[in-house]
Amino acid sequence: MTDIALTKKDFTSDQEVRWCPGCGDYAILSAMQSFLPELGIPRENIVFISGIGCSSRFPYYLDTFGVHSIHGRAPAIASGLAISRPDLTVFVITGDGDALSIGGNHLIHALRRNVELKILLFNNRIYGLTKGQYSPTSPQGLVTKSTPAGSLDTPFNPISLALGAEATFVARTIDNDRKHLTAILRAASAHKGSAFIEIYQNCPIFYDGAFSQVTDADSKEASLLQLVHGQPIKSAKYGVIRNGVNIELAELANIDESEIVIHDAHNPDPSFAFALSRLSGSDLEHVPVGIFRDVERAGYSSMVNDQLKEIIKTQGAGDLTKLLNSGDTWEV
Amino acid sequence: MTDIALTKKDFTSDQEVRWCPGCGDYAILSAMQSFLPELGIPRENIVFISGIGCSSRFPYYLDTFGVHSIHGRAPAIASGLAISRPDLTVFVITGDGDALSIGGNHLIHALRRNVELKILLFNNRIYGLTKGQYSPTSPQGLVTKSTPAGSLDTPFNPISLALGAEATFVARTIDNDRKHLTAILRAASAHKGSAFIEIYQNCPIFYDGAFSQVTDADSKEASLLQLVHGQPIKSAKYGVIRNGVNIELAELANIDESEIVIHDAHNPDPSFAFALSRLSGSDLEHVPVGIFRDVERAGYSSMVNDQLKEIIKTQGAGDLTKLLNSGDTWEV
Amino acid sequence: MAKPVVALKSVIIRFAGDSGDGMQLTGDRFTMDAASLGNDLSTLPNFPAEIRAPQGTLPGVSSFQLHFADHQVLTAGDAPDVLVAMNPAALKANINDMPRGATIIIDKDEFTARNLKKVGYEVSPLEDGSLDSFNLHAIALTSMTVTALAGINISRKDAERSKNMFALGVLTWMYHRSTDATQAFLKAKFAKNEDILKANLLAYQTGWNFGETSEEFVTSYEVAPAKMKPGKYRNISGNAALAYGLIAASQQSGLRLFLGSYPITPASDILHELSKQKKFDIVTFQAEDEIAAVGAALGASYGGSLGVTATSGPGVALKSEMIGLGVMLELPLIIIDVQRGGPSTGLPTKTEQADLLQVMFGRNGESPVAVIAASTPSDCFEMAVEAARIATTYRVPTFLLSDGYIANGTEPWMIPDVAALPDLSVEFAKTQENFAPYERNPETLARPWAIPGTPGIEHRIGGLEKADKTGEISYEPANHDFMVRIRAAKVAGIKVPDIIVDDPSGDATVLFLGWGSTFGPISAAVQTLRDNGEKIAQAHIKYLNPFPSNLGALLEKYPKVILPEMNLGQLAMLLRARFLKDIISYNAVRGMPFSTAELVEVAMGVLHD
Amino acid sequence: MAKPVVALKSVIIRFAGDSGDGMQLTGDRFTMDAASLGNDLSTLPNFPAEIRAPQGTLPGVSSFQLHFADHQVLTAGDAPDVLVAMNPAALKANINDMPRGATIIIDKDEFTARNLKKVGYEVSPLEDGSLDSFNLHAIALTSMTVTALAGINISRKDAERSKNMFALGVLTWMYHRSTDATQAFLKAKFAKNEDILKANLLAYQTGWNFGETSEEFVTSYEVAPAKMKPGKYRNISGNAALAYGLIAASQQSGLRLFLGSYPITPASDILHELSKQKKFDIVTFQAEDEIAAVGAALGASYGGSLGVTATSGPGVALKSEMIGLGVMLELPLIIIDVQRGGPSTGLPTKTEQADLLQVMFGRNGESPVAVIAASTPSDCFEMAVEAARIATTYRVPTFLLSDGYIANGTEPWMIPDVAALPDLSVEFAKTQENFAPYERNPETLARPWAIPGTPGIEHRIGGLEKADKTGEISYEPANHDFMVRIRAAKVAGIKVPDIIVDDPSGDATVLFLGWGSTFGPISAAVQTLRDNGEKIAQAHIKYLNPFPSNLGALLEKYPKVILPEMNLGQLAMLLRARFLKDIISYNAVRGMPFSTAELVEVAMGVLHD
Ligand SMILES: Cc1ncc(C[n+]2csc(CCOP(=O)(O)OP(=O)(O)O)c2C)c(N)n1
Ligand SMILES: Cc1ncc(C[n+]2csc(CCOP(=O)(O)OP(=O)(O)O)c2C)c(N)n1
Ligand code: SF4
Ligand code: SF4
Ligand SMILES: [Mg+2]
Ligand SMILES: [Mg+2]
Repeated sequence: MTDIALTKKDFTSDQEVRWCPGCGDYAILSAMQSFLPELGIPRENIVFISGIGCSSRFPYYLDTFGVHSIHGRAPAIASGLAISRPDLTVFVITGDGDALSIGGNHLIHALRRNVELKILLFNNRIYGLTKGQYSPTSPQGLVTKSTPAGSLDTPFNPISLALGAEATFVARTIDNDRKHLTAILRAASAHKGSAFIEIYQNCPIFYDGAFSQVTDADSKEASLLQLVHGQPIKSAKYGVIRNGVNIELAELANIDESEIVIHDAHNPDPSFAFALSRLSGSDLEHVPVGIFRDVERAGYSSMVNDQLKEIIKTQGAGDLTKLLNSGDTWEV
Repeated sequence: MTDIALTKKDFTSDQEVRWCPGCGDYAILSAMQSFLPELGIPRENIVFISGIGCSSRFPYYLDTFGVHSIHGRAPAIASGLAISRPDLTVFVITGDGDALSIGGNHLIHALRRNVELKILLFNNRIYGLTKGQYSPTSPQGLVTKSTPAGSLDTPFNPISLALGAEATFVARTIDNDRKHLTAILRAASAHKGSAFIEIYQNCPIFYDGAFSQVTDADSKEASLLQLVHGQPIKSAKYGVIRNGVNIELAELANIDESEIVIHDAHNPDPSFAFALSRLSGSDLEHVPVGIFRDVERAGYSSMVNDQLKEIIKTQGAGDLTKLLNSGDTWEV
Repeated sequence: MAKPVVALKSVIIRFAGDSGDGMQLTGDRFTMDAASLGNDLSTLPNFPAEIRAPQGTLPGVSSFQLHFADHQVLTAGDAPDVLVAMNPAALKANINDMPRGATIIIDKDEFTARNLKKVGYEVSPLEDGSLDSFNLHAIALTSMTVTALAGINISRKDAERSKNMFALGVLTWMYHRSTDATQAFLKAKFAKNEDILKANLLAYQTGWNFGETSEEFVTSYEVAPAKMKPGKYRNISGNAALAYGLIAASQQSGLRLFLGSYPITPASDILHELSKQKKFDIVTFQAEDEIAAVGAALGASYGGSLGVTATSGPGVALKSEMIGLGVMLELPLIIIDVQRGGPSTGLPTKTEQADLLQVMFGRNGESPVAVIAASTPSDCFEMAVEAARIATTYRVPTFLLSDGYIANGTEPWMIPDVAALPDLSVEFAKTQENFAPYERNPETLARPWAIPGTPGIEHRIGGLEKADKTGEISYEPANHDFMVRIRAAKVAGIKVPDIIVDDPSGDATVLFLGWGSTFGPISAAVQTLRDNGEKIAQAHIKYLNPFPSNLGALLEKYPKVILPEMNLGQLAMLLRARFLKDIISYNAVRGMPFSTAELVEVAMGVLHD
Repeated sequence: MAKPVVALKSVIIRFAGDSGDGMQLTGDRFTMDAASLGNDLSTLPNFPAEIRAPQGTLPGVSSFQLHFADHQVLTAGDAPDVLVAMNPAALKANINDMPRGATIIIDKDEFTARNLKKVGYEVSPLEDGSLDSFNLHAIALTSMTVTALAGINISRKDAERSKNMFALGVLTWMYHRSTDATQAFLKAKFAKNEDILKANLLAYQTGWNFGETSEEFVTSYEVAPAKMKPGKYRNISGNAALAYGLIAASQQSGLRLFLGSYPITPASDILHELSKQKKFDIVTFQAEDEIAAVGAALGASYGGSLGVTATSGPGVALKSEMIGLGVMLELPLIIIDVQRGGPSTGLPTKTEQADLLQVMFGRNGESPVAVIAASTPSDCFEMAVEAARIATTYRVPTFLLSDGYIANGTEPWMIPDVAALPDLSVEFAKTQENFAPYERNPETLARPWAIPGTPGIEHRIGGLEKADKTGEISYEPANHDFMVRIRAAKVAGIKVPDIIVDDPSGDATVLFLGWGSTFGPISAAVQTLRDNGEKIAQAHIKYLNPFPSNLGALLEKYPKVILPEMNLGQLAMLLRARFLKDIISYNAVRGMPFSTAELVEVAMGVLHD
């Protein structure tokens, strides 16, 4: 382990990056490479585990330990690693198909257990690597290779799903907003348990402009509802206000600043965070970005290892000879 | 298909029931057998599909069509059947391990698609058939065969998870409250898309009394928060009131009836239903029962079949000869 | 005075460029022209595993090979006679496959210092003499195209994009073809965008003119039509033929087609093709994963649909438990495995035959299934129909094996007469007293297909062992043994056509045996051997479980049996175990089809050892 | 005057009753007494698939069989000499296994009209003479127990529950044993509940007294100690031995044991046992499903733990894709398959050997793994250690096959000396320049085990084909062929001990071959045959992939090889394919171990045909 501060270059592997020109993954990669030195963690103690998909090529391009595993299973493999090696910092890189289609079950179980994983879901609302079928986050009606007449499935709202799965840290950011993305990575890294980050990522080849509403200069400001702990929840044009048991959006023009709900990312009750997640429909007209929820709960790996320490402390370390000779025995 | 009204007996198969004495499954079975005639659907058009587990033996005891499939996969098999046969009424019978552990992914996808399935989750908070390991709904700290030092996992809240997965009908009931259980079955059957019902079910052998808090005469009335559309949400002792963006419980003694939130099961925004789901912790001191959410959304099977009809209507039925001869052809 | 035209018997041409250069389209068009001129042909596209690796890099190279001739064509060919390389990467990636003297056409505009460096050329191969042994045509494709299109108001980028049409124009002239078909094609394709259409037409024409007028080319060539069975033909890929076969099976059986699938290379196109054909009342269900995909297909079969799932090796691994349930439920189920390079994620875009043992044995317990394999692109149609026949007649999960080579490769296909397709109509169980769901048809040993909605036969089935006839749960030892054996007997008793041996001389002592996509290369090798006066017999196994009933006798008959497989000897193992016959295996697991040459060499070794 | 005591060489006794009757516990206790008296023994529990089917029904019957003798015991025995049947269901479920003249002890209080009807007895077998050919003891177990416990303040239900102790008391007397051990056991077990303790002790004593005093029994029996290797013994089940073996491997390798598992019969007890032994710093992770279980184990292996997953057939099917990744990553991984009746859910509580081909071939592509199998309950310990040796030395997924019979069956085990256990210490890759993750050890062909946390060797691996040495992604044809072959060569080159043949006469012409849990029945049959003067050799294959290097020569040596398998001939197929040797298969798939008698008959047929 080294003491000299590391740089972006130290985290850049020698592998040539193989995404399509203009792919949002490039921006995310670059942001990650610049951010990692900040952690002050030696490269050898960082592991990136991914599934399969364009996004899952990510680990190859970082000069840390990495496993490009199989489709949908990264959270399971990463859980085994994180539980058995609490000394490591483990990132999971996944896509909307990898994490929410084939890998949905492992994702929600990792979140409820609160395994110490930083899970980055690159959501391009399409299957990129397999050349353009719809995904569990594709808007209903999307015409793709596998849905020439338009898809019929109601998409998942990844934030709602994560909150429904007991996640302790849930955030959303956008590939091309490096500052915001980096801030989220920073907060996620500071969080003890599972951190779930949905990153809107543009796939210029199979679903270009999926997020133009929140990336185009003319529409983004009005669409992005900034979630900042302790700050009123609003976009350039709208604010979040209460209405009975529900919350709703009101034009800033028509309300008083004081009516706007102040964001509390540490609210022990995930219900309000959940309500916020419902503000964004497939149309992306209103999209909360930032940290929906960030609460403390013991991490799974630390609980597992503490329990073991406790058992060994109270019962003493196991003695193989004793074990083999336990129970009813007899001499011949 | 028959016109004479059917009776409970008509729905009782000749198979001898093989659950442990006192198992909560008996009560659920009996309630179901009594309820089915009400539907007025001929037996041959009803199909019960289950996974594996004690609960999943259910289909054998009903004289309808039934498939006792494999562990966790019932929603997938049932989806294929329901989509291809919109004329059938399809029930899915599953357990907390079957539905939420190995089968979690199929469950949440069936719910988001809103496939026309009535999903009954028998939640005994334990693995019964495999003789008593903890399940994804076991309270943290539970001592079981696989967790002699106490489990560490944060359990799923099945209602929260279903709501986070875009479910359109979500309810909770209890094995031994036949009247309530039947009412829920009735409402679920009236619902167009997926209906998700969590049934608290006691396993006297491996987790006896898991639900005594809500079944014992002395504690149940104060614990059960009755969810009735249009009625104030309260138990014998507590009422649900608002507090800022959150909701909380107040002793009826200390509040005015008018402060109690009126239940709206048809609220298009699932956020409040989600908030209600958070009122019950593992201790079951406060447990909302009834219908959390019941909203209209096109069922998946009907959408699929309508889309096909539309395509055939506009393009005309496919002609095999035409198809084979399509594209560039040439004569030799 | 017009340039001379030379007649050739066959040509192998490879188009190579960036994923973005449209080589697949160019190749397709050129193929269609060869086809409509009556040449026999075979094609082999070769995609990179990445969607679009960075421009100009080796991983980004995409290629398309076409072999067309005035006689029967059995493979896409070993060594190309012509290589069209749109940039240095394309040249570097393919040059090693080129025999000395071959023709190489390159776009010299792309040979910039920067592009050369990208692929590690110190000096340009155009200057270091490394291409001297080839017939090199270094043309300024890009600049000439851009200049030609100056008049049209499109971006320079779009103008450059048209260079593939320029190249196609050159080749169209070079092989002495009319430009009509391609012009018509372009008009249809770009009907919505006039400028782009103009650009492509003009680039194409300019290319043709360049061939005709420039000094660059002195002769053009002609390949006469091949003698083919008279009939109506179309060019078809294995995946398309397979999709059509499933639709045919659905029509011929009157069963609704239900495809439960999860996208995976190289099987996805089956899902895509069927999704386009919904007017045939086909349900295509893109499931959350492979398990759900096959589960939904099984559920649909239970409901009386023709349940199908299509995937590749890794998907089969995931489906195995559900397929085991299918074995126990004894319902029709078709599992299509378009094999790719393994193990694990392996080589997703490359071909292989290494899933045979997985589909045979990859389930817990004694879990017999039917297994058949397609041998050429067009054969996928017939075998899909066969898979449906077996699955529905015997109520058994049936694997249809294809692979990346025939899935994406194409060949001319004599369009079958629908009236001549087999009748696949099935009988569902009818309303009856004391219905016994596991009472078997004495001939097929199939149990009734008893679908919901049929009054009076309500019954329960499941994955636990069932009692003979009643289908009730049974833990009875003798019953289990009986059921295990009867399920095996049912599959062993499936009627499949005898295997046909091709042994013209009648007294060959060596048999060239094969299965699956090796049919082309083996047949080509056999033909070459015979042309050289060698005596060799050939037979191809299309039915792998059960084997054709005459297979044992056939193996008996030939002292030496050569079996090339793109695996480490999987079928050889099954044959050795079954017939205790020594098999001469030749194995190569390179993610590519065998070359004719290597198989000829193998056979020569055996013939003359 | 005391009753006479008769000496017996061996006794087979079966306890049968309702799931609720505590037959397993009763059997265990009786077994422990036999063990500490120095008898050799073997036990076979038999559970219903339901947790507790309704009282008094056939599906609810649970039984426990013990075979103890004054000589070596190899199986739990074919036909019981004594049956203890606690109710009509227990009698009906077991009577067909009883030879004429056998002793049957029943609780006549349970033979009520209602209970008889439950299992379809028209008239009571106690009255219709159907039991005349047996030595029947119809005792009022329940009522006598209840009366005896009248003084103790416990519910009638609890009093009745103690009847199993009454029965145990009777048998303890009958086999002339001291009551001390069981009394001590009960005191420990019910320390927390005095009344229940009193009740059990009194019931037990009363039963003993009843044997001693009543007219019912005229003689008691004695079975002398068996001559066993001197040493310290304990009784152990296969699952417990397997768990202990894993712990031993962890201790001997210095690797932390990580079990990723999802409960499934009959493997769950391995998870349970290891969960109890956390003081050995073992992580037991109950995953959400089998895929996550093996995935977590693989992740832990990647991190430097001894990654293990334990399951049964259906679980293996689900794990297959992840195991394929393990093959590609070339990391140590132990997969335990405690086989049960299949296919699909099959017969969860019954035994079978039908997963061999699944574990060999149930993955996409050429995906070689190591496969070994335990042959007896205590052998599970040694084979678990072996699995760890192979997995860690060769960095390869390694299957250890067990089955329901040896997993739940027990036998005396001479407790090994820890000091004598093999050293399994491993070396992780060290910090170094230009680390090559796929550079192989020339001897083992294993790649480095390069765990995170080691500075300077940061690297990326994955499921795509990798370049030799560097491990970078490679689609290069020759490299793929090379890697496929080297992975195969690595597994083929695993060092395993030679197979030992037992051929006393040295000139036997028939070899009785086996693998897995058939060792007991085969050995018993061989012994019987030899006692009858037959010449027969015996050999047992514990290493299935790779095979012992001398196996081929061994098969050569014997003209006739008999191979009984609880499947349809899976190992036979592998042997036929590999050695082109005809194998005489004897297959029965009944969910039960072979009986000695049937194997003797099979062998006699072969010896004298
Ligand atoms: C078991 C398995 N099934 C299917 C595939 C094919 N496959 C690879 S990536 C992928 C989905 C990619 O979509 P996503 O996860 O959104 O990643 P993206 O490419 O969009 O970044 C699929 C279906 C596979 N590799 N393995
Ligand atoms: C693939 C597979 N894995 C594991 C099992 C073993 N198994 C059967 S049921 C079950 C869990 C049962 O728990 P639950 O779903 O809650 O049903 P319950 O018995 O409690 O009603 C398990 C792990 C199996 N049958 N198949
Ligand atoms: S296909 Fe889309 S997601 Fe994949 S690399 Fe290309 S642009 Fe990126
Ligand atoms: S084990 Fe529990 S859940 Fe299963 S049948 Fe018995 S009581 Fe019911
Ligand atoms: Mg995606
Ligand atoms: Mg349960």
